[in-house]
Amino acid sequence: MTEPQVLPIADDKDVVRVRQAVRVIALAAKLPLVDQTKLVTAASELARNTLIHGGGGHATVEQVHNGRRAGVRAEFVDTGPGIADLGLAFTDGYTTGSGLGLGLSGSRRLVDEFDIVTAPGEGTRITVTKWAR
Amino acid sequence: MTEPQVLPIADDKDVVRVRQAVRVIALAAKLPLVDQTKLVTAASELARNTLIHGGGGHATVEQVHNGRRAGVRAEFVDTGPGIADLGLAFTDGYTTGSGLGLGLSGSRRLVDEFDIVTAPGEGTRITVTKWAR
Amino acid sequence: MDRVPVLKIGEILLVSIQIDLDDQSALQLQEDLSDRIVETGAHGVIIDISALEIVDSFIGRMLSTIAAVSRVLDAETVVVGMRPAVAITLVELGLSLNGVRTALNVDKALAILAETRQIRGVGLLRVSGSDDVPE
Amino acid sequence: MDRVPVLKIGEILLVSIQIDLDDQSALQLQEDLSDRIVETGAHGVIIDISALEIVDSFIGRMLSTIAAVSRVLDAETVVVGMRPAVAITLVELGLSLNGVRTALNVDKALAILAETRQIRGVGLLRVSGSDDVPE
Ligand SMILES: Nc1ncnc2c1ncn2[C@@H]1O[C@H](COP(=O)(O)OP(=O)(O)O)[C@@H](O)[C@H]1O
Ligand SMILES: Nc1ncnc2c1ncn2[C@@H]1O[C@H](COP(=O)(O)OP(=O)(O)O)[C@@H](O)[C@H]1O
Repeated sequence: MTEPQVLPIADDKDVVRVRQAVRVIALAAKLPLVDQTKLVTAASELARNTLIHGGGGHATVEQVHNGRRAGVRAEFVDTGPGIADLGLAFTDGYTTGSGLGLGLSGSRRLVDEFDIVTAPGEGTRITVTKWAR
Repeated sequence: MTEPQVLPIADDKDVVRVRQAVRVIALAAKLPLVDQTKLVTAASELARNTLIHGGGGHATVEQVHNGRRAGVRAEFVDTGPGIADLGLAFTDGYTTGSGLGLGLSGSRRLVDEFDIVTAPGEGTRITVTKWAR
Repeated sequence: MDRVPVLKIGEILLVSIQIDLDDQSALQLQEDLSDRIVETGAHGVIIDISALEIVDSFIGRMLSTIAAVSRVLDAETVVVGMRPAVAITLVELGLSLNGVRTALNVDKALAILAETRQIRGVGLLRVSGSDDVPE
Repeated sequence: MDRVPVLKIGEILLVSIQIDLDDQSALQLQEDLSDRIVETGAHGVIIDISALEIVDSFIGRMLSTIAAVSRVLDAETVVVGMRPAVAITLVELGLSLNGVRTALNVDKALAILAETRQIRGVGLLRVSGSDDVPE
Protein backbone atom coordinates (compact mmCIF):
# COMPACT_ATOMS: atom_id res chain seq x y z
CA MET A 1 0.00 0.00 0.00
CA THR A 2 1.26 3.48 -0.81
CA GLU A 3 1.27 6.71 1.16
CA PRO A 4 -1.55 9.18 0.48
CA GLN A 5 -0.37 11.63 -2.14
CA VAL A 6 -1.17 15.31 -1.67
CA LEU A 7 -1.21 17.45 -4.80
CA PRO A 8 -1.74 21.19 -5.07
CA ILE A 9 -4.42 22.46 -7.45
CA ALA A 10 -3.41 25.97 -8.39
CA ASP A 11 -3.43 25.91 -12.17
CA ASP A 12 -4.34 24.01 -15.36
CA LYS A 13 -1.26 21.84 -15.24
CA ASP A 14 -2.04 20.77 -11.69
CA VAL A 15 -5.36 19.38 -12.93
CA VAL A 16 -3.40 17.26 -15.42
CA ARG A 17 -1.08 16.11 -12.62
CA VAL A 18 -4.03 15.10 -10.46
CA ARG A 19 -5.43 13.02 -13.34
CA GLN A 20 -2.08 11.32 -13.78
CA ALA A 21 -1.63 10.62 -10.07
CA VAL A 22 -5.11 9.10 -9.87
CA ARG A 23 -4.37 6.93 -12.89
CA VAL A 24 -1.14 5.61 -11.39
CA ILE A 25 -2.86 4.69 -8.14
CA ALA A 26 -5.89 3.18 -9.93
CA LEU A 27 -3.46 0.98 -11.86
CA ALA A 28 -1.69 -0.02 -8.65
CA ALA A 29 -5.04 -0.86 -7.06
CA LYS A 30 -5.80 -3.03 -10.10
CA LEU A 31 -9.06 -1.29 -10.98
CA PRO A 32 -10.42 -2.67 -14.27
CA LEU A 33 -9.72 -0.42 -17.25
CA VAL A 34 -13.23 1.00 -17.51
CA ASP A 35 -13.27 1.83 -13.81
CA GLN A 36 -9.86 3.48 -14.06
CA THR A 37 -11.22 5.58 -16.90
CA LYS A 38 -14.34 6.53 -14.93
CA LEU A 39 -12.39 7.45 -11.82
CA VAL A 40 -9.79 9.50 -13.68
CA THR A 41 -12.54 11.32 -15.56
CA ALA A 42 -14.40 12.09 -12.32
CA ALA A 43 -11.15 13.29 -10.74
CA SER A 44 -10.54 15.57 -13.70
CA GLU A 45 -13.98 17.16 -13.32
CA LEU A 46 -13.64 17.61 -9.56
CA ALA A 47 -10.09 18.95 -9.72
CA ARG A 48 -11.20 21.49 -12.31
CA ASN A 49 -14.07 22.56 -10.01
CA THR A 50 -11.60 22.98 -7.14
CA LEU A 51 -9.56 25.24 -9.39
CA ILE A 52 -12.32 27.18 -11.16
CA HIS A 53 -15.11 27.40 -8.61
CA GLY A 54 -13.13 26.85 -5.41
CA GLY A 55 -10.30 29.23 -6.32
CA GLY A 56 -7.71 26.47 -5.98
CA GLY A 57 -6.94 23.96 -3.25
CA HIS A 58 -5.52 20.48 -3.15
CA ALA A 59 -6.26 16.84 -3.82
CA THR A 60 -5.33 13.80 -1.75
CA VAL A 61 -5.18 10.48 -3.55
CA GLU A 62 -4.66 7.12 -1.88
CA GLN A 63 -5.18 3.44 -2.15
CA VAL A 64 -7.70 2.11 0.37
CA HIS A 65 -9.00 -1.27 1.49
CA ASN A 66 -12.29 -2.13 3.14
CA GLY A 67 -11.32 -5.60 4.30
CA ARG A 68 -12.76 -7.22 1.22
CA ARG A 69 -11.73 -5.06 -1.67
CA ALA A 70 -9.03 -2.65 -2.69
CA GLY A 71 -10.01 0.74 -4.01
CA VAL A 72 -8.89 4.27 -4.68
CA ARG A 73 -10.03 7.32 -2.78
CA ALA A 74 -9.56 10.89 -3.95
CA GLU A 75 -10.42 13.98 -1.98
CA PHE A 76 -10.73 17.52 -3.35
CA VAL A 77 -10.53 20.39 -0.92
CA ASP A 78 -10.83 24.13 -1.34
CA THR A 79 -11.55 27.09 0.89
CA GLY A 80 -13.61 28.86 -1.75
CA PRO A 81 -17.20 30.16 -1.66
CA GLY A 82 -18.81 26.76 -1.02
CA ILE A 83 -22.08 25.65 -2.56
CA ALA A 84 -25.37 27.05 -1.23
CA ASP A 85 -27.88 24.98 -3.16
CA LEU A 86 -26.68 21.42 -3.59
CA GLY A 87 -29.85 20.31 -5.37
CA LEU A 88 -29.23 22.88 -8.05
CA ALA A 89 -25.50 22.20 -8.23
CA PHE A 90 -26.16 18.51 -8.85
CA THR A 91 -28.61 19.19 -11.68
CA ASP A 92 -27.27 18.06 -15.06
CA GLY A 93 -26.47 21.14 -17.07
CA TYR A 94 -26.57 23.63 -14.18
CA THR A 95 -23.55 25.89 -14.09
CA THR A 96 -22.76 29.28 -12.62
CA GLY A 97 -19.70 29.48 -14.85
CA SER A 98 -19.04 28.62 -18.46
CA GLY A 99 -18.82 24.85 -18.01
CA LEU A 100 -21.23 22.21 -19.21
CA GLY A 101 -22.72 21.71 -15.74
CA LEU A 102 -21.89 18.01 -15.74
CA GLY A 103 -18.98 17.93 -13.32
CA LEU A 104 -20.79 17.26 -10.06
CA SER A 105 -23.71 15.20 -11.34
CA GLY A 106 -21.59 13.29 -13.85
CA SER A 107 -18.72 12.49 -11.54
CA ARG A 108 -21.16 11.24 -8.91
CA ARG A 109 -22.42 8.72 -11.46
CA LEU A 110 -18.87 7.63 -12.29
CA VAL A 111 -17.79 6.59 -8.78
CA ASP A 112 -18.99 4.12 -6.13
CA GLU A 113 -19.02 6.53 -3.20
CA PHE A 114 -19.43 10.28 -3.31
CA ASP A 115 -19.34 12.47 -0.25
CA ILE A 116 -19.60 16.26 -0.18
CA VAL A 117 -19.18 18.68 2.71
CA THR A 118 -19.79 22.32 1.89
CA ALA A 119 -21.39 25.48 3.20
CA PRO A 120 -21.51 29.05 1.89
CA GLY A 121 -18.25 30.77 2.76
CA GLU A 122 -16.73 27.60 4.16
CA GLY A 123 -15.23 25.91 1.16
CA THR A 124 -15.93 22.53 -0.35
CA ARG A 125 -14.60 19.06 0.36
CA ILE A 126 -15.55 16.22 -1.96
CA THR A 127 -14.41 12.65 -1.40
CA VAL A 128 -14.92 9.94 -4.00
CA THR A 129 -14.09 6.24 -3.89
CA LYS A 130 -13.99 3.58 -6.55
CA TRP A 131 -13.66 -0.09 -5.51
CA ALA A 132 -12.01 -2.87 -7.45
CA ARG A 133 -14.49 -5.61 -8.36
CA MET B 1 18.55 32.53 -10.14
CA THR B 2 17.28 29.09 -9.25
CA GLU B 3 18.66 26.37 -6.98
CA PRO B 4 20.72 23.60 -8.60
CA GLN B 5 18.41 20.73 -9.44
CA VAL B 6 19.59 17.20 -8.72
CA LEU B 7 17.96 14.42 -10.73
CA PRO B 8 18.49 10.67 -10.40
CA ILE B 9 19.37 8.73 -13.55
CA ALA B 10 18.24 5.18 -12.92
CA ASP B 11 16.05 4.40 -15.90
CA ASP B 12 14.79 5.49 -19.33
CA LYS B 13 12.21 7.86 -17.93
CA ASP B 14 14.85 9.62 -15.85
CA VAL B 15 16.72 10.45 -19.05
CA VAL B 16 13.53 12.12 -20.32
CA ARG B 17 13.21 14.03 -17.04
CA VAL B 18 16.78 15.27 -17.31
CA ARG B 19 16.10 16.55 -20.83
CA GLN B 20 13.02 18.36 -19.61
CA ALA B 21 14.76 19.88 -16.60
CA VAL B 22 17.61 21.14 -18.79
CA ARG B 23 15.08 22.65 -21.20
CA VAL B 24 13.24 24.50 -18.44
CA ILE B 25 16.47 25.97 -17.10
CA ALA B 26 17.77 26.82 -20.59
CA LEU B 27 14.54 28.71 -21.19
CA ALA B 28 14.90 30.52 -17.86
CA ALA B 29 18.49 31.46 -18.73
CA LYS B 30 17.18 32.84 -22.04
CA LEU B 31 19.41 30.71 -24.25
CA PRO B 32 18.50 31.23 -27.93
CA LEU B 33 16.35 28.44 -29.35
CA VAL B 34 19.15 26.74 -31.30
CA ASP B 35 21.39 26.74 -28.23
CA GLN B 36 18.60 25.33 -26.07
CA THR B 37 18.19 22.56 -28.61
CA LYS B 38 21.92 21.85 -28.69
CA LEU B 39 22.23 21.78 -24.91
CA VAL B 40 19.18 19.57 -24.40
CA THR B 41 20.45 17.18 -27.08
CA ALA B 42 23.89 17.01 -25.45
CA ALA B 43 22.25 16.42 -22.06
CA SER B 44 20.20 13.60 -23.51
CA GLU B 45 23.32 11.90 -24.87
CA LEU B 46 25.26 12.30 -21.63
CA ALA B 47 22.39 11.22 -19.39
CA ARG B 48 21.96 8.10 -21.50
CA ASN B 49 25.69 7.36 -21.15
CA THR B 50 25.40 7.77 -17.37
CA LEU B 51 22.60 5.21 -17.44
CA ILE B 52 23.93 2.74 -20.00
CA HIS B 53 27.71 2.88 -19.59
CA GLY B 54 27.93 4.25 -16.03
CA GLY B 55 25.25 1.95 -14.61
CA GLY B 56 23.18 4.91 -13.43
CA GLY B 57 23.97 8.00 -11.39
CA HIS B 58 22.62 11.52 -11.26
CA ALA B 59 22.57 14.86 -13.01
CA THR B 60 22.80 18.33 -11.53
CA VAL B 61 21.42 21.19 -13.58
CA GLU B 62 21.74 24.85 -12.72
CA GLN B 63 21.74 28.35 -14.05
CA VAL B 64 25.17 30.00 -13.82
CA HIS B 65 26.63 33.42 -14.43
CA ASN B 66 30.21 34.39 -15.25
CA GLY B 67 29.84 38.10 -14.55
CA ARG B 68 29.10 38.90 -18.17
CA ARG B 69 26.73 36.23 -19.34
CA ALA B 70 24.13 33.85 -18.03
CA GLY B 71 24.38 30.20 -18.89
CA VAL B 72 23.34 26.71 -17.99
CA ARG B 73 25.56 24.05 -16.48
CA ALA B 74 24.75 20.38 -16.36
CA GLU B 75 26.81 17.74 -14.61
CA PHE B 76 26.53 13.97 -15.10
CA VAL B 77 27.98 11.73 -12.44
CA ASP B 78 28.24 7.99 -12.13
CA THR B 79 30.33 5.52 -10.14
CA GLY B 80 30.59 3.08 -13.04
CA PRO B 81 33.66 1.58 -14.75
CA GLY B 82 35.08 4.90 -15.92
CA ILE B 83 36.75 5.41 -19.29
CA ALA B 84 40.27 4.10 -19.83
CA ASP B 85 41.05 5.51 -23.28
CA LEU B 86 39.56 8.96 -23.70
CA GLY B 87 41.00 9.40 -27.19
CA LEU B 88 39.14 6.36 -28.37
CA ALA B 89 35.94 7.26 -26.48
CA PHE B 90 35.87 10.67 -28.18
CA THR B 91 36.26 9.21 -31.65
CA ASP B 92 33.13 9.66 -33.77
CA GLY B 93 31.50 6.29 -34.20
CA TYR B 94 33.45 4.49 -31.47
CA THR B 95 31.24 2.53 -29.13
CA THR B 96 31.69 -0.40 -26.78
CA GLY B 97 27.92 -0.84 -26.69
CA SER B 98 25.23 -0.76 -29.32
CA GLY B 99 25.02 3.02 -29.67
CA LEU B 100 26.12 5.15 -32.59
CA GLY B 101 29.28 6.29 -30.83
CA LEU B 102 28.37 9.96 -31.18
CA GLY B 103 27.40 10.78 -27.61
CA LEU B 104 30.73 12.01 -26.26
CA SER B 105 32.20 13.51 -29.42
CA GLY B 106 28.90 14.98 -30.56
CA SER B 107 27.87 16.48 -27.27
CA ARG B 108 31.30 18.09 -26.90
CA ARG B 109 30.66 19.90 -30.19
CA LEU B 110 27.22 21.02 -29.01
CA VAL B 111 28.32 22.89 -25.87
CA ASP B 112 30.65 25.78 -25.03
CA GLU B 113 32.53 24.08 -22.22
CA PHE B 114 33.09 20.39 -21.72
CA ASP B 115 34.92 18.91 -18.79
CA ILE B 116 35.47 15.24 -18.05
CA VAL B 117 36.98 13.53 -15.01
CA THR B 118 37.25 9.78 -15.21
CA ALA B 119 39.53 6.88 -14.41
CA PRO B 120 39.13 3.13 -14.73
CA GLY B 121 37.11 1.88 -11.77
CA GLU B 122 36.47 5.38 -10.47
CA GLY B 123 33.39 6.46 -12.33
CA THR B 124 32.83 9.37 -14.67
CA ARG B 125 31.92 13.00 -14.11
CA ILE B 126 31.15 15.19 -17.10
CA THR B 127 30.29 18.87 -16.79
CA VAL B 128 29.01 20.89 -19.72
CA THR B 129 28.13 24.57 -19.96
CA LYS B 130 26.32 26.59 -22.57
CA TRP B 131 26.41 30.40 -22.38
CA ALA B 132 23.73 32.82 -23.52
CA ARG B 133 25.03 35.12 -26.27
CA MET C 1 2.95 25.14 -23.66
CA ASP C 2 2.31 21.84 -25.33
CA ARG C 3 1.08 22.33 -28.85
CA VAL C 4 -0.59 19.63 -30.91
CA PRO C 5 0.48 19.60 -34.58
CA VAL C 6 -2.19 20.12 -37.22
CA LEU C 7 -1.24 18.16 -40.35
CA LYS C 8 -2.55 19.03 -43.80
CA ILE C 9 -3.23 16.06 -46.04
CA GLY C 10 -4.69 17.28 -49.30
CA GLU C 11 -7.92 19.02 -48.37
CA ILE C 12 -8.03 17.41 -44.97
CA LEU C 13 -6.56 18.57 -41.67
CA LEU C 14 -5.51 15.78 -39.36
CA VAL C 15 -4.87 16.10 -35.65
CA SER C 16 -3.70 13.21 -33.53
CA ILE C 17 -3.99 14.14 -29.87
CA GLN C 18 -1.40 12.29 -27.85
CA ILE C 19 -0.81 14.43 -24.84
CA ASP C 20 -2.90 14.84 -21.74
CA LEU C 21 -4.07 18.35 -22.68
CA ASP C 22 -4.47 20.96 -20.00
CA ASP C 23 -7.44 23.27 -20.55
CA GLN C 24 -5.29 26.07 -21.94
CA SER C 25 -3.69 23.75 -24.51
CA ALA C 26 -7.12 22.45 -25.52
CA LEU C 27 -8.31 26.00 -26.21
CA GLN C 28 -5.09 26.62 -28.13
CA LEU C 29 -5.72 23.59 -30.33
CA GLN C 30 -9.27 24.78 -30.97
CA GLU C 31 -7.88 28.11 -32.11
CA ASP C 32 -5.04 26.62 -34.17
CA LEU C 33 -7.50 24.39 -36.00
CA SER C 34 -9.85 27.25 -36.87
CA ASP C 35 -6.91 29.28 -38.14
CA ARG C 36 -5.65 26.42 -40.27
CA ILE C 37 -9.10 25.74 -41.76
CA VAL C 38 -9.33 29.36 -42.87
CA GLU C 39 -5.72 29.44 -44.07
CA THR C 40 -5.87 26.19 -46.07
CA GLY C 41 -9.52 26.14 -47.10
CA ALA C 42 -9.67 22.57 -45.83
CA HIS C 43 -13.02 20.84 -46.15
CA GLY C 44 -12.51 18.10 -43.64
CA VAL C 45 -11.03 17.73 -40.15
CA ILE C 46 -10.08 14.39 -38.66
CA ILE C 47 -9.27 14.23 -34.97
CA ASP C 48 -7.64 11.03 -33.78
CA ILE C 49 -8.16 10.45 -30.06
CA SER C 50 -6.95 6.84 -29.94
CA ALA C 51 -4.17 7.86 -27.55
CA LEU C 52 -6.51 9.66 -25.15
CA GLU C 53 -7.13 7.77 -21.94
CA ILE C 54 -9.96 10.03 -20.89
CA VAL C 55 -12.27 12.61 -22.40
CA ASP C 56 -13.77 14.81 -19.73
CA SER C 57 -16.36 17.54 -20.14
CA PHE C 58 -13.75 20.13 -21.13
CA ILE C 59 -12.21 18.03 -23.90
CA GLY C 60 -15.71 16.93 -24.91
CA ARG C 61 -16.75 20.53 -25.27
CA MET C 62 -13.60 21.27 -27.25
CA LEU C 63 -14.53 18.52 -29.72
CA SER C 64 -18.09 19.85 -30.07
CA THR C 65 -16.84 23.39 -30.53
CA ILE C 66 -14.31 22.34 -33.16
CA ALA C 67 -17.08 20.54 -35.05
CA ALA C 68 -19.39 23.57 -34.84
CA VAL C 69 -16.73 26.09 -35.86
CA SER C 70 -15.55 23.85 -38.72
CA ARG C 71 -19.10 23.61 -40.01
CA VAL C 72 -19.39 27.37 -40.11
CA LEU C 73 -16.14 27.41 -42.07
CA ASP C 74 -17.52 24.77 -44.47
CA ALA C 75 -15.53 21.84 -43.12
CA GLU C 76 -16.81 18.57 -41.70
CA THR C 77 -15.25 17.10 -38.51
CA VAL C 78 -14.89 13.41 -37.76
CA VAL C 79 -13.46 12.10 -34.49
CA VAL C 80 -11.73 8.72 -34.80
CA GLY C 81 -10.30 6.09 -32.51
CA MET C 82 -12.31 6.67 -29.35
CA ARG C 83 -11.50 3.90 -26.87
CA PRO C 84 -14.45 1.81 -25.68
CA ALA C 85 -13.79 2.70 -22.03
CA VAL C 86 -13.87 6.37 -22.97
CA ALA C 87 -17.17 5.98 -24.81
CA ILE C 88 -18.75 4.21 -21.83
CA THR C 89 -17.51 6.88 -19.46
CA LEU C 90 -18.80 9.71 -21.67
CA VAL C 91 -22.29 8.24 -21.61
CA GLU C 92 -22.27 7.90 -17.83
CA LEU C 93 -20.86 11.39 -17.43
CA GLY C 94 -23.87 12.58 -19.43
CA LEU C 95 -21.82 14.11 -22.21
CA SER C 96 -23.30 13.96 -25.69
CA LEU C 97 -20.73 14.97 -28.25
CA ASN C 98 -23.13 17.31 -29.96
CA GLY C 99 -22.73 17.45 -33.70
CA VAL C 100 -19.56 15.39 -33.62
CA ARG C 101 -19.37 12.56 -36.15
CA THR C 102 -17.27 9.59 -35.14
CA ALA C 103 -15.60 6.81 -37.10
CA LEU C 104 -13.56 3.77 -36.23
CA ASN C 105 -10.41 4.89 -37.97
CA VAL C 106 -8.92 7.44 -40.34
CA ASP C 107 -9.78 5.47 -43.50
CA LYS C 108 -13.43 5.29 -42.49
CA ALA C 109 -13.39 9.00 -41.68
CA LEU C 110 -11.96 9.74 -45.12
CA ALA C 111 -14.78 7.73 -46.67
CA ILE C 112 -17.36 9.73 -44.70
CA LEU C 113 -15.74 13.01 -45.72
CA ALA C 114 -15.50 11.93 -49.36
CA GLU C 115 -19.21 11.10 -49.38
CA THR C 116 -20.20 14.36 -47.78
CA ARG C 117 -18.13 16.22 -50.32
CA GLN C 118 -19.49 14.18 -53.18
CA ILE C 119 -22.95 15.43 -52.29
CA ARG C 120 -21.62 18.93 -52.53
CA GLY C 121 -19.82 17.98 -55.71
CA VAL C 122 -16.24 18.47 -54.62
CA GLY C 123 -13.60 15.77 -54.93
CA LEU C 124 -11.55 15.33 -51.81
CA LEU C 125 -9.06 12.63 -51.23
CA ARG C 126 -9.12 9.39 -53.10
CA VAL C 127 -7.72 6.26 -51.66
CA SER C 128 -6.92 3.73 -54.35
CA GLY C 129 -6.66 -0.01 -53.94
CA SER C 130 -8.88 -2.27 -51.91
CA ASP C 131 -10.13 0.52 -49.68
CA ASP C 132 -11.65 2.34 -52.62
CA VAL C 133 -13.90 5.19 -51.72
CA PRO C 134 -16.65 6.27 -54.10
CA GLU C 135 -15.85 9.54 -55.78
CA MET D 1 4.08 3.11 -21.33
CA ASP D 2 3.45 5.93 -23.75
CA ARG D 3 2.44 4.57 -27.12
CA VAL D 4 2.41 6.63 -30.29
CA PRO D 5 -0.62 5.92 -32.54
CA VAL D 6 0.05 4.64 -36.05
CA LEU D 7 -2.69 5.92 -38.37
CA LYS D 8 -3.57 4.24 -41.64
CA ILE D 9 -4.55 6.59 -44.45
CA GLY D 10 -5.19 4.59 -47.58
CA GLU D 11 -1.90 2.87 -48.35
CA ILE D 12 0.06 5.15 -46.10
CA LEU D 13 0.89 4.86 -42.41
CA LEU D 14 1.18 8.16 -40.61
CA VAL D 15 2.86 8.71 -37.28
CA SER D 16 2.93 12.06 -35.56
CA ILE D 17 5.37 11.94 -32.66
CA GLN D 18 4.32 14.38 -29.99
CA ILE D 19 5.74 13.01 -26.82
CA ASP D 20 9.26 13.12 -25.52
CA LEU D 21 9.93 9.42 -26.17
CA ASP D 22 12.00 7.44 -23.73
CA ASP D 23 14.25 4.85 -25.37
CA GLN D 24 11.89 1.98 -24.59
CA SER D 25 8.93 3.77 -26.18
CA ALA D 26 11.03 4.57 -29.24
CA LEU D 27 11.82 0.89 -29.71
CA GLN D 28 8.15 0.09 -29.20
CA LEU D 29 7.17 2.52 -31.95
CA GLN D 30 9.76 0.96 -34.27
CA GLU D 31 8.19 -2.44 -33.61
CA ASP D 32 4.59 -1.23 -33.90
CA LEU D 33 5.36 0.35 -37.25
CA SER D 34 6.96 -2.79 -38.67
CA ASP D 35 3.97 -4.82 -37.51
CA ARG D 36 1.51 -2.42 -39.08
CA ILE D 37 3.39 -2.33 -42.39
CA VAL D 38 3.18 -6.12 -42.61
CA GLU D 39 -0.43 -6.18 -41.43
CA THR D 40 -1.71 -3.47 -43.78
CA GLY D 41 0.63 -3.94 -46.73
CA ALA D 42 1.25 -0.18 -46.60
CA HIS D 43 3.65 1.19 -49.19
CA GLY D 44 4.51 4.45 -47.53
CA VAL D 45 5.32 5.68 -44.01
CA ILE D 46 5.20 9.33 -43.04
CA ILE D 47 6.67 10.34 -39.71
CA ASP D 48 5.82 13.83 -38.53
CA ILE D 49 8.37 15.18 -36.05
CA SER D 50 7.22 18.81 -36.04
CA ALA D 51 6.44 18.54 -32.33
CA LEU D 52 9.86 17.14 -31.43
CA GLU D 53 12.09 19.66 -29.71
CA ILE D 54 15.16 17.47 -30.03
CA VAL D 55 16.33 14.46 -31.99
CA ASP D 56 19.25 12.78 -30.27
CA SER D 57 21.31 9.83 -31.50
CA PHE D 58 18.80 7.31 -30.18
CA ILE D 59 15.78 8.84 -31.92
CA GLY D 60 17.94 9.45 -34.99
CA ARG D 61 18.83 5.79 -35.09
CA MET D 62 15.17 4.87 -34.65
CA LEU D 63 14.30 6.94 -37.72
CA SER D 64 17.08 5.30 -39.77
CA THR D 65 16.05 1.85 -38.63
CA ILE D 66 12.39 2.48 -39.44
CA ALA D 67 13.40 3.61 -42.93
CA ALA D 68 15.60 0.55 -43.44
CA VAL D 69 13.03 -1.93 -42.15
CA SER D 70 10.26 -0.29 -44.19
CA ARG D 71 12.35 -0.60 -47.31
CA VAL D 72 12.81 -4.31 -46.75
CA LEU D 73 9.03 -4.52 -46.37
CA ASP D 74 8.58 -2.60 -49.63
CA ALA D 75 7.53 0.69 -48.06
CA GLU D 76 9.15 4.10 -48.40
CA THR D 77 9.66 6.33 -45.34
CA VAL D 78 9.54 10.12 -45.34
CA VAL D 79 10.20 12.21 -42.24
CA VAL D 80 8.39 15.55 -42.22
CA GLY D 81 8.37 18.73 -40.16
CA MET D 82 11.88 18.71 -38.74
CA ARG D 83 12.48 22.01 -36.95
CA PRO D 84 15.42 24.06 -38.19
CA ALA D 85 17.07 24.05 -34.75
CA VAL D 86 16.85 20.27 -34.73
CA ALA D 87 18.41 20.01 -38.18
CA ILE D 88 21.31 22.27 -37.16
CA THR D 89 21.88 20.27 -33.99
CA LEU D 90 21.83 16.94 -35.84
CA VAL D 91 24.58 18.13 -38.15
CA GLU D 92 26.76 19.29 -35.27
CA LEU D 93 26.10 16.09 -33.36
CA GLY D 94 27.45 14.27 -36.41
CA LEU D 95 24.28 12.33 -37.06
CA SER D 96 23.44 11.61 -40.67
CA LEU D 97 19.95 10.25 -40.97
CA ASN D 98 21.06 7.43 -43.18
CA GLY D 99 18.56 6.49 -45.84
CA VAL D 100 15.89 8.76 -44.38
CA ARG D 101 14.05 10.97 -46.86
CA THR D 102 12.74 14.22 -45.52
CA ALA D 103 10.04 16.62 -46.69
CA LEU D 104 8.66 19.94 -45.49
CA ASN D 105 5.18 18.68 -44.77
CA VAL D 106 2.78 15.79 -45.19
CA ASP D 107 1.47 16.96 -48.58
CA LYS D 108 5.02 17.09 -49.97
CA ALA D 109 5.73 13.67 -48.51
CA LEU D 110 2.61 12.30 -50.21
CA ALA D 111 3.84 13.73 -53.50
CA ILE D 112 7.21 12.01 -53.03
CA LEU D 113 5.55 8.72 -52.17
CA ALA D 114 3.14 8.99 -55.09
CA GLU D 115 6.06 9.54 -57.46
CA THR D 116 8.04 6.64 -56.09
CA ARG D 117 5.00 4.44 -56.47
CA GLN D 118 4.25 5.74 -59.94
CA ILE D 119 7.62 4.45 -61.04
CA ARG D 120 6.65 1.07 -59.71
CA GLY D 121 3.26 1.47 -61.34
CA VAL D 122 1.08 1.51 -58.27
CA GLY D 123 -1.42 4.28 -57.55
CA LEU D 124 -1.27 5.49 -54.01
CA LEU D 125 -3.15 8.41 -52.68
CA ARG D 126 -4.49 11.13 -54.88
CA VAL D 127 -4.99 14.59 -53.60
CA SER D 128 -7.37 16.54 -55.79
CA GLY D 129 -7.60 20.30 -56.12
CA SER D 130 -4.75 22.75 -56.33
CA ASP D 131 -2.27 20.40 -54.70
CA ASP D 132 -2.67 17.86 -57.46
CA VAL D 133 -0.15 15.09 -57.42
CA PRO D 134 0.69 13.23 -60.64
CA GLU D 135 -0.71 9.74 -60.69
N1 LIG E 1 -15.61 23.39 -5.52
C1 LIG E 1 -16.66 24.19 -5.73
N2 LIG E 1 -16.78 25.36 -5.05
C2 LIG E 1 -17.83 26.19 -5.26
N3 LIG E 1 -18.82 25.94 -6.14
C3 LIG E 1 -18.77 24.79 -6.85
C4 LIG E 1 -17.70 23.87 -6.67
N4 LIG E 1 -17.92 22.82 -7.52
C5 LIG E 1 -19.07 23.09 -8.17
N5 LIG E 1 -19.59 24.27 -7.78
C6 LIG E 1 -20.84 24.91 -8.24
O1 LIG E 1 -21.69 23.91 -8.80
C7 LIG E 1 -21.97 24.23 -10.16
C8 LIG E 1 -22.11 22.96 -10.97
O2 LIG E 1 -20.85 22.31 -11.04
P1 LIG E 1 -20.56 21.26 -12.17
O3 LIG E 1 -21.70 20.29 -12.22
O4 LIG E 1 -19.22 20.68 -11.93
O5 LIG E 1 -20.60 22.10 -13.50
P2 LIG E 1 -19.55 23.18 -14.08
O6 LIG E 1 -18.25 22.99 -13.37
O7 LIG E 1 -19.49 22.87 -15.53
O8 LIG E 1 -20.17 24.53 -13.80
C9 LIG E 1 -20.84 25.12 -10.60
O9 LIG E 1 -21.19 25.93 -11.70
C10 LIG E 1 -20.57 25.92 -9.33
O10 LIG E 1 -21.49 26.96 -9.19
N1 LIG F 1 29.63 7.43 -18.31
C1 LIG F 1 30.42 6.52 -18.91
N2 LIG F 1 30.99 5.53 -18.20
C2 LIG F 1 31.76 4.59 -18.80
N3 LIG F 1 32.04 4.57 -20.11
C3 LIG F 1 31.51 5.54 -20.89
C4 LIG F 1 30.67 6.55 -20.34
N4 LIG F 1 30.28 7.38 -21.35
C5 LIG F 1 30.85 6.89 -22.47
N5 LIG F 1 31.60 5.79 -22.21
C6 LIG F 1 32.36 4.96 -23.16
O1 LIG F 1 32.65 5.75 -24.31
C7 LIG F 1 32.12 5.11 -25.48
C8 LIG F 1 31.67 6.15 -26.48
O2 LIG F 1 30.58 6.87 -25.93
P1 LIG F 1 29.61 7.66 -26.88
O3 LIG F 1 30.43 8.52 -27.80
O4 LIG F 1 28.61 8.37 -26.03
O5 LIG F 1 28.91 6.57 -27.77
P2 LIG F 1 27.80 5.45 -27.38
O6 LIG F 1 27.14 5.89 -26.12
O7 LIG F 1 26.88 5.45 -28.55
O8 LIG F 1 28.54 4.16 -27.22
C9 LIG F 1 31.02 4.23 -24.97
O9 LIG F 1 30.70 3.18 -25.85
C10 LIG F 1 31.59 3.75 -23.64
O10 LIG F 1 32.49 2.71 -23.83
